[in-house]
Amino acid sequence: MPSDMLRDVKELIKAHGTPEREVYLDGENSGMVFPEALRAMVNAYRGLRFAHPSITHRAGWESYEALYEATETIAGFIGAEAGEITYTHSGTEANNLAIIGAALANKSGRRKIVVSSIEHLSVIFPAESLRKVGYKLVEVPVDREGFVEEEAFSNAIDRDVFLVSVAAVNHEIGTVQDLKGLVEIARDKNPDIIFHTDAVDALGRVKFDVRDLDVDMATLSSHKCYGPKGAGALYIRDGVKVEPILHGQLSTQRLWPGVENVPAIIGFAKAVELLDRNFDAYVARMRRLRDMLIEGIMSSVEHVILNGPRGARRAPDNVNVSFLFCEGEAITVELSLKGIYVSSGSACTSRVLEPSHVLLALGRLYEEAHGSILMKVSPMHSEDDIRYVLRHVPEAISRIRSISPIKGEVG
Amino acid sequence: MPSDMLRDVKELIKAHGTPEREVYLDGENSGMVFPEALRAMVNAYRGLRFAHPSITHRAGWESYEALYEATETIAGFIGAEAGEITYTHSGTEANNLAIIGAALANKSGRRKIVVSSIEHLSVIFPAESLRKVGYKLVEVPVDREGFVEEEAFSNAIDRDVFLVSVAAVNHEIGTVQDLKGLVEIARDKNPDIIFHTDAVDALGRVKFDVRDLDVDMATLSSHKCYGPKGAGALYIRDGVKVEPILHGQLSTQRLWPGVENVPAIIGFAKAVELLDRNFDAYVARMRRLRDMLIEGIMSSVEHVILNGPRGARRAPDNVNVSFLFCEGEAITVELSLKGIYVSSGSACTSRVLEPSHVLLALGRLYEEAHGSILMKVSPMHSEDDIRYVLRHVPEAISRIRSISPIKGEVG
Amino acid sequence: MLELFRNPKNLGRMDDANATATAGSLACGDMIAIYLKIDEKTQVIEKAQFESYGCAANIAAASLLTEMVKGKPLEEAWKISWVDISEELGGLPPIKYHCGVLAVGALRRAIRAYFKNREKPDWLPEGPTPEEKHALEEEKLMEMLARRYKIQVGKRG
Amino acid sequence: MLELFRNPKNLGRMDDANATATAGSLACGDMIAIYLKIDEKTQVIEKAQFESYGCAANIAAASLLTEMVKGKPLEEAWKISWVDISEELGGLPPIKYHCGVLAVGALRRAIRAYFKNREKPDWLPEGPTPEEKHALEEEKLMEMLARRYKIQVGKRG
Ligand SMILES: Cc1ncc(COP(=O)(O)O)c(C=O)c1O
Ligand SMILES: Cc1ncc(COP(=O)(O)O)c(C=O)c1O
Repeated sequence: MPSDMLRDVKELIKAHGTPEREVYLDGENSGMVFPEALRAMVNAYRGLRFAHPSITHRAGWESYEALYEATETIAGFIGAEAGEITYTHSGTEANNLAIIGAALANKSGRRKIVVSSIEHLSVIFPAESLRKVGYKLVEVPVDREGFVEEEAFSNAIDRDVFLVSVAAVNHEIGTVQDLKGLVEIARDKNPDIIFHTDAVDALGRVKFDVRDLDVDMATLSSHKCYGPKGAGALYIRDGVKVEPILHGQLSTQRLWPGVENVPAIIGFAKAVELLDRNFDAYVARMRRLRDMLIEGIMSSVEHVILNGPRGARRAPDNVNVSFLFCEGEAITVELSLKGIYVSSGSACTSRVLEPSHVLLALGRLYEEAHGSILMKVSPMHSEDDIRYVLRHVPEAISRIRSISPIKGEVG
Repeated sequence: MPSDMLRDVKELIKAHGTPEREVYLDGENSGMVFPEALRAMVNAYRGLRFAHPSITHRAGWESYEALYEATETIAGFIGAEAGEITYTHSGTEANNLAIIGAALANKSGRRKIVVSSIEHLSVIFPAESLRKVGYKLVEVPVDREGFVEEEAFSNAIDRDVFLVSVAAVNHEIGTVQDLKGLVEIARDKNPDIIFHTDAVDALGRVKFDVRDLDVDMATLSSHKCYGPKGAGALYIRDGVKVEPILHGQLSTQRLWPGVENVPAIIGFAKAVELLDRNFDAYVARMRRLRDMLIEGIMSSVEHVILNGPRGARRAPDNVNVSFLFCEGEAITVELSLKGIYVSSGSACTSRVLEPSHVLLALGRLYEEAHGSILMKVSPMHSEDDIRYVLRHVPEAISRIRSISPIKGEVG
Repeated sequence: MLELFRNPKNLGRMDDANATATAGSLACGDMIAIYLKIDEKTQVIEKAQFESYGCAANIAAASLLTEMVKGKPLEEAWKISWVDISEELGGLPPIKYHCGVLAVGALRRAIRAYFKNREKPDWLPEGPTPEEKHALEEEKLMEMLARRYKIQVGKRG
Repeated sequence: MLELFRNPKNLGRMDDANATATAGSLACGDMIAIYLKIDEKTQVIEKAQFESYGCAANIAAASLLTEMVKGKPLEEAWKISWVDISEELGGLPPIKYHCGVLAVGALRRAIRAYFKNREKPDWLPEGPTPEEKHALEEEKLMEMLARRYKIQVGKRG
């Protein structure tokens, strides 16, 4: 963190002022928390259930009990056994454990890893890091809606493949992959593969059952399904070999050292419990808000492209649109002035303004990728929120367009 | 987690019953949280300061501001710059990053790592893991109070040493190492070394200033200094080279991928702020409670040994005593029945009942190590708490002794 | 289990025991002493008592085992396995299995000790059973560790 | 900065400009167009305007730069560096440096364009300055990425 930024950010915030209303739609970058899940975490702290769950005193036992029940809830939601869940502190960590940990345990001579070209960077980067120890990484292309090209996928699976990783739901464009079909293709061509899926954006959005899908590993993240931060999880099917990638004192689990963050896990389980209990209602609500948002934008602003599929093949919370002739980050700031918090596929967070690899992989033009805006609705949003957003989007876009040297002659 | 344990733990808790009073002294395994720190974390969630701190909207900027201010607080407390702090989710992770990350960046031909024999396992195990890539690990012995043997230490430092790691304060027996002296010895014999210190148990207990001590890296952990779980930190002196050990999407920091757990870090900083503001008062209070506890036990129970040093050379919160002819874990259960939560150096958490490597390194006999009980007082404890504990310890010990086949003829 | 820890049955040394053995050791951090009073004619266990230097599960296991063998012929007592103990205790967690194993190991050693100068029955196996082996292994492991740490087990100063 | 983003000065195309240039490109995700009206006799910048396809910092930087050069002789305008822009904006974060660099790059290209068919003054360096180089590099980098992703920049359908 460069030390002169604080003052600037303070000025930014001051100049920004407090908007009349706030609608947080940046669930992609950091998830909102169900109030019940937050309360569950706080109560865990107050009730000594932060204690080390493998220590022999009442507080430890209660912590163990709470951890175990939380694990049953989480495991149950994805059709797994409690013993098949390993906790990390984030989805990023769980993806690293899945990929690097499986490679560390890989005694076979097979050295090929197959992923889709639109995986999260916490899948792609660990897989790339294995190149220097002799692994080969194959990125299978996707079609214009983000679905894995089945033929290319099938061709990529040969006898040398050790691990396959394809996300159940894409984090940026909401593509609901035909995971079951891909698993079948893969196992058909090579029964020895380990199939990992990043299910971070699937949880609570689509039915997700590890037995039904026949996957070997699945990554979950608390804050992406309305639990508190500080908990990720990796489902590892009983019998699949994974080695730890960090080292230290063990508590109840072998694969991630240190004391479990029991309060965060309790909050995670509370979120999962709510998602489980209200699954159909939440999905219906999100889908309604999603479609309201997509249709409202498409009908009130010109030159807009929807990124990703429509209908049931799209995650119910995902809205991703490209505003042509606009740069995305400018839009995020413009909307922020109205209290609408969204993110852009071209967020200026890297030195080079490389646009989202996901959108490029779809075959989007650069200017389409740069003008993309990602919004995620949640069960906590209301129709009033969406109406507020729709009231402000057209004028925001037209202002940004008025500044641009590109006025539609390109397009 | 074996799936038949939940029922047993439930029965344990039921059979245990609710004690009339609860005194939590197991700060070693999991720390109590200042109510203010918990509140700060909760307020962060409520105020959208869980947002991704490098995203361009008001919520992101406020999150950045809060993160930055928290970092200044934490860095300031240890005499570092904000830019020198990297967050992980635990002290275990920070120790792994320090040791493995430095080794990944090590372009020198030097391949020796020197640690004390009483380091935390999250230092020793990562260092051991480097053996398979050609590193040599030297464990320097300590004296009977846990102080590093200076001559052996000096002899261990030669031109081949790359990294040295000695904790500022030992987690089990509270030894306050003469760190400054050790750093001088090490730099004297080899100016190129990187000196890492695990400061997890030093924070808030002793004055700790990275510039004054002249260390290159220092590990911190939120829950060990009364902040919430979910935040660890590594101070890395500007210029010291460390490579990331996990891979994924970066936010504000280069060395640990994923979104920072900003709410937990805000809670961490609140705890540090309280420790900073009330340093002398807290230390005096803890020392008073510690000595009350030690003296009370030594004067009311026979055949007790204090593990670790006394007075100012011992951390103000640490009480570690061995009850001869008693097995430690049985004591923890016996005390738990009275609502007193402590831990034992011989916790039955591994398949083999290997007693604490720290106590064995002191030259303690097995039966002394097995009967050891570790208690940590905190600024949140009162004299009444200690009196309650002292009222119950003698009868607990005499009951455990009455069960034992060893009645004092050994000893 | 906690109930047996809190109010153990058959606790304490027995002066008129005619078979005694220990398993585990101080070094292990777990040690169980078993005392039996066996009817010379019927070879039925009349009284069984124990002492334990060990965790709560250890104490409970020993207490339970002594309760189970009371009134049993030696042959039947011999057949009790650590799984029986574990089940009676309501399922020991895996890390506590060795407590049941140790208790059974001590019992079998006591039975063997009883037959040391007596005629051995058919049902008594020649070689050590798994439980006896385990007790031995645990004792040895600790000796090994002791050597590694250059630590003496036993009398101080 | 946010104020300049919200209410940018000197925004828009200029019909009577006698020097125009752009830096960056659509592909970069950042593009600045600079329009100058230069007094032919005094070589003083009479009017300066801009358009921007870029983030908020980009817009603010271009707005500020056009404000700074108004009324300045070309020689002085040439000397403005991205550091000056950054300081005026209250310190750009490092990831935003390129916005200042791009704005200055566009300005210098416009000044060069002005002298294309005119006599070059002494103060105008032969080779490209760091800012001009940077603008070029960024454009090239994106071309490279475009090739990697086999993507065409430009007209659709
Ligand atoms: C698909 C996917 N995988 C992994 C992650 C990383 O999860 P976390 O933020 O918990 O590290 C994310 C987070 O955005 C994600 O969307
Ligand atoms: C000295 C020391 N180092 C490291 C750790 C690990 O810290 P954490 O529990 O945050 O992983 C501990 C925790 O007990 C400790 O006492």
